[in-house]
Amino acid sequence: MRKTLPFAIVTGVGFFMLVQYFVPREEFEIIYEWSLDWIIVIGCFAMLLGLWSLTMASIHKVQRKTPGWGYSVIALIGLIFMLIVGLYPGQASLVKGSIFMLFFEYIYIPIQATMFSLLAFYIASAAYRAFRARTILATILLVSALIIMLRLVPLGPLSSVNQWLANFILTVPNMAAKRAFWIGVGLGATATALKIMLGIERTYMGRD
Amino acid sequence: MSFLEKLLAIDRRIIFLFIAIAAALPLFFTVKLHIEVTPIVNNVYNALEALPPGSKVLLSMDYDPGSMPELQPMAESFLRYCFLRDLKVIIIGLWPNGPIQANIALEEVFKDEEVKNRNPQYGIDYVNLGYTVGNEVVVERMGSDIPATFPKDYTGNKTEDLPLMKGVKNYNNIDFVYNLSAGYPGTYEWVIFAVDPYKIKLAAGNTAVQAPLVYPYVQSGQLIGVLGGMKGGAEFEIATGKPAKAVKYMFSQSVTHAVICFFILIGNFAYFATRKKKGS
Amino acid sequence: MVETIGIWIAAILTLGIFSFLYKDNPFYKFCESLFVGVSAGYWFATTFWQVMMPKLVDNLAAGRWIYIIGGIFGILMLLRLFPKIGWISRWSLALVVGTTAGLYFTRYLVSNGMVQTENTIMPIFVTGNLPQTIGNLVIVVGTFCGLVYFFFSKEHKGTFGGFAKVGIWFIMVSFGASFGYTVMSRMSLLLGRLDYLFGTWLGLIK
Amino acid sequence: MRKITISLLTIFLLTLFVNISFSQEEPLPPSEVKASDTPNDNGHSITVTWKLSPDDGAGKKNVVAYEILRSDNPEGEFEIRGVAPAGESRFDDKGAKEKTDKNYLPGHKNFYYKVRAKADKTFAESEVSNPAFAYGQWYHTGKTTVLIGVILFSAFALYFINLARKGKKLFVRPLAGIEAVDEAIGRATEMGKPILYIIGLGSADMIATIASFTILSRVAKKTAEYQTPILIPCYDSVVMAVAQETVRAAYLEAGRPDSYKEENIFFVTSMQFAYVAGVNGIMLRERPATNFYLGKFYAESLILAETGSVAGSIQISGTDEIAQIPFFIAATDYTLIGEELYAASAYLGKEPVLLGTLKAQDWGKALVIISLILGALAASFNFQFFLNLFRVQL
Repeated sequence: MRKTLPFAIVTGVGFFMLVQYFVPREEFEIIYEWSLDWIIVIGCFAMLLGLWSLTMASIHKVQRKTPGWGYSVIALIGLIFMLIVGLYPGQASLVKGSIFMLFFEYIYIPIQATMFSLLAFYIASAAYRAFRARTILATILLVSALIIMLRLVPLGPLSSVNQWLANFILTVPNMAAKRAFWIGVGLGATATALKIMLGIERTYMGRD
Repeated sequence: MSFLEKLLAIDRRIIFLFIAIAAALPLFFTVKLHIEVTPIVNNVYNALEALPPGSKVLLSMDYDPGSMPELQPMAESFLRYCFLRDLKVIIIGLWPNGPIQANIALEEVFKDEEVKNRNPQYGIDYVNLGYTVGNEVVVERMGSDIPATFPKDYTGNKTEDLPLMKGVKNYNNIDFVYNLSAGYPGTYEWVIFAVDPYKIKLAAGNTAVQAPLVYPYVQSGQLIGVLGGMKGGAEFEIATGKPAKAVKYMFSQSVTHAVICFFILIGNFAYFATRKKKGS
Repeated sequence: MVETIGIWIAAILTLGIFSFLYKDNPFYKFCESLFVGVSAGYWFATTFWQVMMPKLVDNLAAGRWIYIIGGIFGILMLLRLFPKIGWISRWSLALVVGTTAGLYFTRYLVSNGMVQTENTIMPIFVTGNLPQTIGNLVIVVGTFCGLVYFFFSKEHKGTFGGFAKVGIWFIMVSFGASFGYTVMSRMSLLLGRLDYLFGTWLGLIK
Repeated sequence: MRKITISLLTIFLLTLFVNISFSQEEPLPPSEVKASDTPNDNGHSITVTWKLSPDDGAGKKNVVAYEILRSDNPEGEFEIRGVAPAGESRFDDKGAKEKTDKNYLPGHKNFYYKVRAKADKTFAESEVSNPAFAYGQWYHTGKTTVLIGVILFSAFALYFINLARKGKKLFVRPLAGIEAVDEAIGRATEMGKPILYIIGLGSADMIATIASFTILSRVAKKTAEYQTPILIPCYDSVVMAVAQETVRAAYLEAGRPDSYKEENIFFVTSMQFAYVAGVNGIMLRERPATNFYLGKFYAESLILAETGSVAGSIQISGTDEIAQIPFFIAATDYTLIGEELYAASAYLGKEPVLLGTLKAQDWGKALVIISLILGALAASFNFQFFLNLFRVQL
């Protein structure tokens, strides 16, 4: 029960999914749609695990008064408040103008967008540190990135040459490398899927 | 530590400062930047110019607030162009947030004096049919029946009652489709499920990250043209003769790009200079 | 009124996150904790209404009892919280992983393996079009060398190693291009925030 | 009298004129309308084909579209099922499979079709088609190429797994990122600081995530031996559960089940940038000596990696998300590129069966290379037959 059944399930449903790819019949299609929905439902229940973990971790920090425990209180308040205003009014909480959506609009969205925009700074500092012509590979990376970035900088007569080069890089070597990468990933993923279905790859299931 | 060595180990906060200034300062200036309209954007403009006034264009808004800085100026410039040319706009969204973004863009466009004079009317000059679940299936279904796919508009009116939608049954009654896309579902789905089977005329605006992935469809002729990121948006604004947000932002873009390139170059200079010293 | 207060709060939080660029500080920590808590609550409530209700509750209410299977496996998943019977949750895990493994097997093989191969098959000689001929030739050679680079069971030596080396060069060109291309997207995000601060909040720019 | 004659004449002329200007000539109808079951489907679709109206693109050139009509009775009322653009001579009448759906098309029931050639204001209808019913198929003939691929690849894999099990030694080339793992763990131990392991934003069933679990299991075993704490902030609840299982098992295997701390593997939030904010905080406050980023990563990759590099940690990264690899290369010390991430589990485990599939992957690549070369030649000399082998019908 502990060991064999999970692997029997993995192999069973795995092969069913493989076979249904080749069988267009209605019966197969229906079971396929059901399984996808079941997985989504399982994910919904698993949310509770996450919520539990987050709450317990915060409570622990507060109880033990670990450094910065005050911030855990803030996180907890934010969480509980959003759960109340999000669940209690029913589905109406998702309508624009509700307290839930106001919090989303004026707290979540701006912080989210600002976190995202930090990338503008980090991309610059990462470029400065990493783009040094130390090795051939680093030089290639650097030159190709420079050519692409310079297409936005007015270079006078050189601009059209650079434009052409940037376009060439995007449509030719870039395309070739991406294809090789994708084909490799495709084969690697296929192999991993096969290993899972055969029960060879099983670390994700733990061991006892 | 010599100056060069200090330069190599520069505190990244100095770089941050430069980027912040380079991005913010140009926002306060109006500089006429020379922006060349590339053929891939010009194609879009020419195709639009060829439409007679009164043509019906479909605008599919397939993005959310995350891509707003890049795609919102494109939505605005397109809507402005359509209103001034008297093209009738039908707005839909494959992303739940798309129609909301469209409303924000409309609000912005109506502030424009020229547009105000034209006074576009809801239901006659433009409609917003909202969002429908189904991703690429929506694109496919519209091929046979648009009112059935979007039975009600964004505000709950019956689609069939809208004057603009009279006689609009499917893609045969649509003269041009414009798609603003930040990923899935987006341009790819429009090409596969609308251009290939129904031979619609399609142009697209994409985020800079997405754009290179759809360029091949321009070469193959399935796509009229693409606006790639903010630069594509700026080129379109220049082409239509109404420079707006994207053009304004392009100055900041140019300066920040130049700053990054400059830092990379002096970084390399310092690196080689210090290495030479150590070598000798 | 609500909007004005909202914009002020949003602007202050924006500054709080930006302050992290200088260094970690209590203001940032406050924003961070608030963000984590609010986002988790938002995520739970929206998923509950938009996924859990239609996929499970509505289906059951409509008499589609087959959906109870998803519910049962979902509850089994929660047994993890009880160490003694926690192992039962593996059944749910097995269902999830098994289903997707079966799906991915063909999906990756087709869309990554076969479709990409098909797209790369192109005529090397295009009569009367030298740039196209060169372009196609470089794509085919680049893809070939790139694939050689990803060989694991053969030592990268001699001619083979040479191909692999050219392969990684191609890959680096592509990575450099992606990097350079992304800069514009990321700057756009920053400009969006600055526009909010200077325009929407302070009204300094139009 | 004369007046009346003139009036009549005028009226006559007027009617004539009106007739000329308002009646349009009807196009000729399409012919040979045939209906048959749509192949390779679930059994709720019928394909209709016809011969174009002689006025479509030729003749009067006034056909703009075709309307396809259906009825279950050849004499009964027909309803419009769809439209095809002019020039098109085929239409799939796709119905829904659910009885409750408005668009339901029952299988195993006869239907009749008519096709209407539409001009601007008029139309012409074809004869009624033969009866046809829809039924589902047991095999999708368009997917034969895929089936061959699946069989071929599985055969390679099974052959090499078998070979490896028999004890044949298989060579694998070294990967810098993998060799650095031990060193990175060692460094954390020396410094007495924790290790941060980030599985990324993928769900537990994604291939990249599963590859990451396998690597995590080796890393956790080492940290158990060295008694170095390992922190795993998670983005997904299921991933958290699996990570806990994996690490617990690894500690058990290392003979130190008591050192396992479940609270070190915890959930942060399932929203991308909130998760990043949380992890940033952990990096700056716990100061881990080593950061692993292995799995599925999106735009957050660079924020994480840059923050980690400021904190001075050794960083090992790997993902199959091509758009993020450049940032990992720029900001971390070692990067596993795409397929290398999947291969890493085989490297670390050195288990023969895992190495066996690696060999199969290589053979797959060899096959692709051969097809590429043959395909390029075939395309250059226009051998359509060979090119069609790769066409996949979806």
